[in-house]
Amino acid sequence: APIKVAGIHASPVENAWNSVLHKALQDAAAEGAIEYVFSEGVSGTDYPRAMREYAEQGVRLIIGEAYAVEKQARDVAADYPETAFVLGSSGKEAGENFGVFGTWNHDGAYLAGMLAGKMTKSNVVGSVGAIPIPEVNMLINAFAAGVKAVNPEAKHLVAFIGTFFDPPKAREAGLAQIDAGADILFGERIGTADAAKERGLKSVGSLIDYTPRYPETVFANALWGFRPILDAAIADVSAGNPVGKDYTAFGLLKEGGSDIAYVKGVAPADAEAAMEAKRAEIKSGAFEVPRITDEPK
Amino acid sequence: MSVVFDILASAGLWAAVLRIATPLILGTLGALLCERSGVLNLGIEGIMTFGAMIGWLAVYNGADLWTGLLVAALSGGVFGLLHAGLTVTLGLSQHVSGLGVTLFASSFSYYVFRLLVPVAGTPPTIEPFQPIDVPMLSSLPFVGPALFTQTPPTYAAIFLALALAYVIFRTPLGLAIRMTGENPHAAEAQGINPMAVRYGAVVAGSALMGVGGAFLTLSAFNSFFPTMVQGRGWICIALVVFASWRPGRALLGALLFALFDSFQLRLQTRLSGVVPYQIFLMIPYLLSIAALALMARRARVPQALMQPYRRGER
Amino acid sequence: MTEAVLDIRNVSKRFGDNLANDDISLSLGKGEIVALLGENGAGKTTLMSILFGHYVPDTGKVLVGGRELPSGKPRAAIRAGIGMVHQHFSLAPNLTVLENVMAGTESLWHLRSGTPAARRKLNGICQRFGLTVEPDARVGDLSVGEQQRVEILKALYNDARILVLDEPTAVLTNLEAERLFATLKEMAREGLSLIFISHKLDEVMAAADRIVVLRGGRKVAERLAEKTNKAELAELMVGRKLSRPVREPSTPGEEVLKAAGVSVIIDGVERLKSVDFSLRAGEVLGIIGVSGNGQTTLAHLLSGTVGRDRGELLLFGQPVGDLTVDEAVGAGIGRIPEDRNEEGAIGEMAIWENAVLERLPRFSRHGLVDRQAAQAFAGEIIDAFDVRGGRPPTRTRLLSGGNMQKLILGRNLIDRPRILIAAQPARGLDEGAVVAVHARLLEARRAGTAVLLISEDLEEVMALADRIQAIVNGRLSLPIAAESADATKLGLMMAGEWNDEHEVPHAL
Amino acid sequence: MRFERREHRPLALVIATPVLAVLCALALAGVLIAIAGAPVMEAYWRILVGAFGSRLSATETLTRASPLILTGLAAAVAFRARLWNIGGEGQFYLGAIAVAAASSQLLGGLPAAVQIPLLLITGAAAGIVLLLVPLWLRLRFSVDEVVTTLLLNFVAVLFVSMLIDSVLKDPMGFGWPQSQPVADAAVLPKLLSRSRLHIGLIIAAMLAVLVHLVQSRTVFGMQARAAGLNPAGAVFAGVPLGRTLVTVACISGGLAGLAGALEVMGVQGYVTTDLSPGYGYSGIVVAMLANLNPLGVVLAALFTAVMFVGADGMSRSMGIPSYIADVTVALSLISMLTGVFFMQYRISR
Ligand SMILES: Nc1ncnc2c1ncn2[C@@H]1O[C@H](COP(=O)(O)OP(=O)(O)OP(=O)(O)O)[C@@H](O)[C@H]1O
Ligand SMILES: Nc1ncnc2c1ncn2[C@@H]1O[C@H](COP(=O)(O)OP(=O)(O)OP(=O)(O)O)[C@@H](O)[C@H]1O
Ligand SMILES: [Mg+2]
Ligand SMILES: [Mg+2]
Repeated sequence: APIKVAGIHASPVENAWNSVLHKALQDAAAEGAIEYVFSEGVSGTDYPRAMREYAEQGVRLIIGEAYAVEKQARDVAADYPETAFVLGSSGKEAGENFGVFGTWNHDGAYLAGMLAGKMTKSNVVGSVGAIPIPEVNMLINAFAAGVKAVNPEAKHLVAFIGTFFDPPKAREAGLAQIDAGADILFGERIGTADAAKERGLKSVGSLIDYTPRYPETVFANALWGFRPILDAAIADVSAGNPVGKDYTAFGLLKEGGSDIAYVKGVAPADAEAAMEAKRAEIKSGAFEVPRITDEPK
Repeated sequence: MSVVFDILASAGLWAAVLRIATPLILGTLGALLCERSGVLNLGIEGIMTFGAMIGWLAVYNGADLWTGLLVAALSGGVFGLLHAGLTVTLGLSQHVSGLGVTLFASSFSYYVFRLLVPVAGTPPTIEPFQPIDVPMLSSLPFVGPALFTQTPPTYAAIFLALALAYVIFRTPLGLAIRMTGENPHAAEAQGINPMAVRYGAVVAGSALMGVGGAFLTLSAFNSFFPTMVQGRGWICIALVVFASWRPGRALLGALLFALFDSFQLRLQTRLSGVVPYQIFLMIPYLLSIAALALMARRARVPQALMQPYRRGER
Repeated sequence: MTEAVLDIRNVSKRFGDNLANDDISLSLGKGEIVALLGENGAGKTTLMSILFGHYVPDTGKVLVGGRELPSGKPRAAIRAGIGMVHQHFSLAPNLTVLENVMAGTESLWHLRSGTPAARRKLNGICQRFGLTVEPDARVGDLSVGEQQRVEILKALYNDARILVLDEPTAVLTNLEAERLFATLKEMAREGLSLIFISHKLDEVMAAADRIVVLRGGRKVAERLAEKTNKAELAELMVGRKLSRPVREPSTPGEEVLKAAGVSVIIDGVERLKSVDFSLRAGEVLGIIGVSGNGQTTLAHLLSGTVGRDRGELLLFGQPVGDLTVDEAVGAGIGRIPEDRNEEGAIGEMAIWENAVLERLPRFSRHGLVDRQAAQAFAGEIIDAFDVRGGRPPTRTRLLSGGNMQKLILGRNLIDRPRILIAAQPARGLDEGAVVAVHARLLEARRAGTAVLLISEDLEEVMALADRIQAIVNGRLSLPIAAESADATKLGLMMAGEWNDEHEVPHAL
Repeated sequence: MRFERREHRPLALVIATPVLAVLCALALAGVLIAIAGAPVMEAYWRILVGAFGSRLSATETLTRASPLILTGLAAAVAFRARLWNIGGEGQFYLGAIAVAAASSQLLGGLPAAVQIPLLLITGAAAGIVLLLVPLWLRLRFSVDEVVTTLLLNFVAVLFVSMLIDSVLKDPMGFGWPQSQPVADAAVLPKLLSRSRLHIGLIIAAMLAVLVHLVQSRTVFGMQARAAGLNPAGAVFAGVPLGRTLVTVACISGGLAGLAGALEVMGVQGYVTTDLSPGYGYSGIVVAMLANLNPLGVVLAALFTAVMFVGADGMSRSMGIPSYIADVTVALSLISMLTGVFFMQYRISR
């Protein structure tokens, strides 16, 4: 029988990050690999209860995010050793049944930066993020590094909107950067691409593929895939292996977790070629994109 | 200093001010109308959320954009009716009822959205309002791009502010509303039905709030996200006070707040991390409190605000 | 009687168990002035509220000019030419006079207020009836008398042909009241018909053509003014013979309270200007004056709720600093505030709570309220002072004005205070209640209490006070003996005409 | 139609009203559940199970009720004196951040027996300070406090957000904006192991009784009520208005601050900006449901917690959108408020 998996989402599942998890889980369920139930918009206060409730219902694997409740989440896991927890976390795994994963799609961001660096005419690019937390910082820094790698002269602007959910505000932040000269925007937040679209400029998406949503605008995306992490976790649970480990690596480009998705022919051919070369290097392990979690300036 | 001047001198800033201000103008006018009749409507945050959801949903299901706004207005009116029923007919405590309406309207809109819109990644989009260039004016240097390249609801919001100012201060209806907010007993003695006036004002005000919310999904953005109203409703409550219950000043207040916000976004881009962004976000609240402290002595607060009116009770 | 412009037919109205109006019929002729008389709670306001459409009658109807008025619609009443000046003003203080007058007079759906035309019309009415007010003044800035005028203007502006005034003089000074009645008579000559409610028999006798008396919700009598007298009316109102008690001669005791050169400044305005008086045990000192001249401040000063800025206050011969309420009550000062609903009692609290609130130190131990003792105290007051309509746990709001006043008197007098500050103790009360209050004050005087009576009512002061001082614009006149006072002299004093020549310089 | 105040409330009515109100709310919620395609009767059963059906759900319900009791008391105390404190949310957060700051920066070394009481006082004090500002504005400039307390909520949360993003940021928090945790000695003892239920519940319940006694038995309680009902009358009766309101504000702000402190010390361990799912605002509704009666607040808080935790659990076991929990709570609050109204008033013609 498929194992029962619960997703607990602190945000509504529209949120790009959660939607990646949600989609992977839905797909897995559709394939019959798992049985999937979920809760969304679960506040920090309620999160541990949701974990406990699912655990008591006999759910075998709980997928979610520990960011706001790192300590309590580990307490819950200790109380329910029969249940496997694999949660997004910036921290470490704990015990046999508490595994973690990070969101490392910076490889794709770096590669997209390499395209953007060659495409910018104003020599200014911009990034719009939610709040300066490590994983957001890492992503934006990687994008900036990709830009600088091919175009050391380029200027990189950063803005944080102070919240995870305010697409209209992300759009305003994007417009502000365009007004400040940026002609390519990296949108860590949804809404950024709308600014680029409005001004007929190009934009880069993050986590999911935004190109279908903004066909003329988003030419590249730093994709993050959750499926490899999920599959690894499911495999461990089915095999009765402990899940108390760090699953982050499964999300790396090298492991097929993340990647760049881009529209061919938008960037100059030589830029695409250089980027593809770098991509191969990352895959082979010859190159590692720097992971800088300091707040980008 | 020159950075500040640079930013202020860019037309883009002023265009952003108008865009950011639009939902605030609409929400503030709505809250102001309610309060002028003596009813505090803390349901605004929830009503804006529902307006954003339902307006978008209507357009997503094939209605045109203006119909979307209309649907949002109607839904706002329905919640206004609920609030009026609780506060005007029953005379329940207005802030408690308002908080109840906010809790209900927002959670209800998420629930409805989740049932009706299957999620797959980011929510689906609609084709939102497009900016229109006002003929002639939009080609003026600086002023043109700054002020005359907005979407229609923005022009409508500004017009509504002026229209509401006119209605409140220049028409018999406005006088009836003001008198009901000052002293419903006096209004009744003049043959005005204070209950009806309050119902009307709360329903109409809430309709404006609904439209303010819908602006977010039909013009500022093109899909609905739960929690996307992000406290804009509360800002409106502050702005009403800041505006000392005058529509013209509400317009100015909303523009001023939007100026802070768009300035902040631009300043960050230039000098990131110099001032914590929270400071900028606090400013409108602190300014409103300061304005209250300065004005309260010349109290022009509607005197019957938050006082239930029951016929035949004194 | 000329043709009836108004016919109230068999109106009844019940509130809960209380039959407020019981089958009342009343008609009003063109140009006639009818006075409606009755005790507190007799149903006068209720009847007028039905006439004006605030209330829907249970049975009965109202006809104006022969046509039946739809019930419960103030708008219809206004249209039919009825204007009402309410017992409690209904004005919006933050709006201007013109706005208050205009509101509701135009169709709400007109796209523009006809302000210039309204201003012309209002000015015309002002001139015609000699009621001057500034149309653009904010109503909250006007004096009580001016606000009263605005109320009347509102009715006239609506082309009222029938004007109802509910206790219009309750808040007016004698002078203002006289002016008002002159205006009303002028209006009647112009063809307006008027109904006014009053507790003041003098006014009723002077102004009305016809007098209708209500008692317990029923119409008990109807008299032509020239065919009745005050004594008969008083008896009709309460259902038994009544006469106001009068002070008997006595010799005052030692001086218990003395003020020398006391000034009080509130919000930058000097409300009391160097006032002097002396109060002795067993006497009533009357302070008479037109309201707004500092009475309230004087009462507050002696009640311990405002401090003074200059001057000396001697209590039982000892100088006192800023008197607090606790000190005042502790020292045996009884206090009757001028507004019983605003200050005298807290309507939503129980009778027992109102009985002890100002003397909590006595009814508490270690910060805990001694409920038993407090309830017993309230019970004593209720019995001794004949407070009707409630027991100690009853909410005070349910008491009528007269009974509430008895409660306030009772809590102050039951312990035989040495000093009693009584501000407007009988204001707004019906004749029966007035008699009861006056009797209590005289009883206290007999028992040796020094009473400071602050009042606007000449008759009251002349009946009760041993000596009288007038207060005008914050200054106190020298006292005159009651024996040498008459209405003319007091009237002059209240207008500020007194002789300061032999004023002794302050000894202190 | 008009409403007439009931002077007497028959017992049957007092019992029937809340029952009817709950039924009404459940009926409405049932419609929404049915629309989601779930069997309604089973959903009702699941709400019960979710709220009381297991050790976990019962303890969770009580855990959620604890802060609601305190914020409810905070509102009830203030409203009774007609001090419209809508700022419970901000006071909650300030109490929380004060405790986190004090324990992590200053008092962390102290033994639990000393540290915990000190921290509780600190949390209360922070709440008090935040409420004294609008009170001062009211007493000094006659600024209406409804709006100022409401606005200060947002200022307080932003202030907390700023602190946990800078000086109080937890270096071990992996860069996430969260405060440094309270010291181990500051963690409140649990009432039951393997649960989140901590002694905060006992503290809250005891405070409810205490507040009840203060309000009904003491001179201060009577004066505070007088001040609320009729300030001019209270002044005339010798009630020191300013002092009374300041005391009321101290109790009210203190209770809300304490709620935040207990939540940090008993449940979360550190402060984030989503520490409170609107406890300050729910407290206002709880207080109104209880008709401002402190003992009623305990019941109303339990009721609110039962509805939320029950409906939340139901959504998970029935697989319907979890937003149904908030919808159910909102519906029951509105219908309960209406019910309480009809307990106090009757309809007459
Ligand atoms: N709104 C009301 N609800 C319930 N009872 C009322 C109401 N208004 C008046 N009453 C009752 O009707 C009776 C008549 O009240 P009304 O106000 O008409 O008296 P009144 O003659 O005007 O007295 P006063 O001289 O004191 O103004 C009162 O005794 C009271 O019990
Ligand atoms: N809204 C009401 N509901 C119930 N009873 C009322 C109401 N209004 C008035 N009453 C009752 O009507 C009676 C008379 O009240 P009223 O206020 O008219 O007294 P009053 O002597 O006129 O007072 P005042 O001297 O202040 O005018 C009292 O018994 C009072 O409790
Ligand atoms: Mg009356
Ligand atoms: Mg009266």
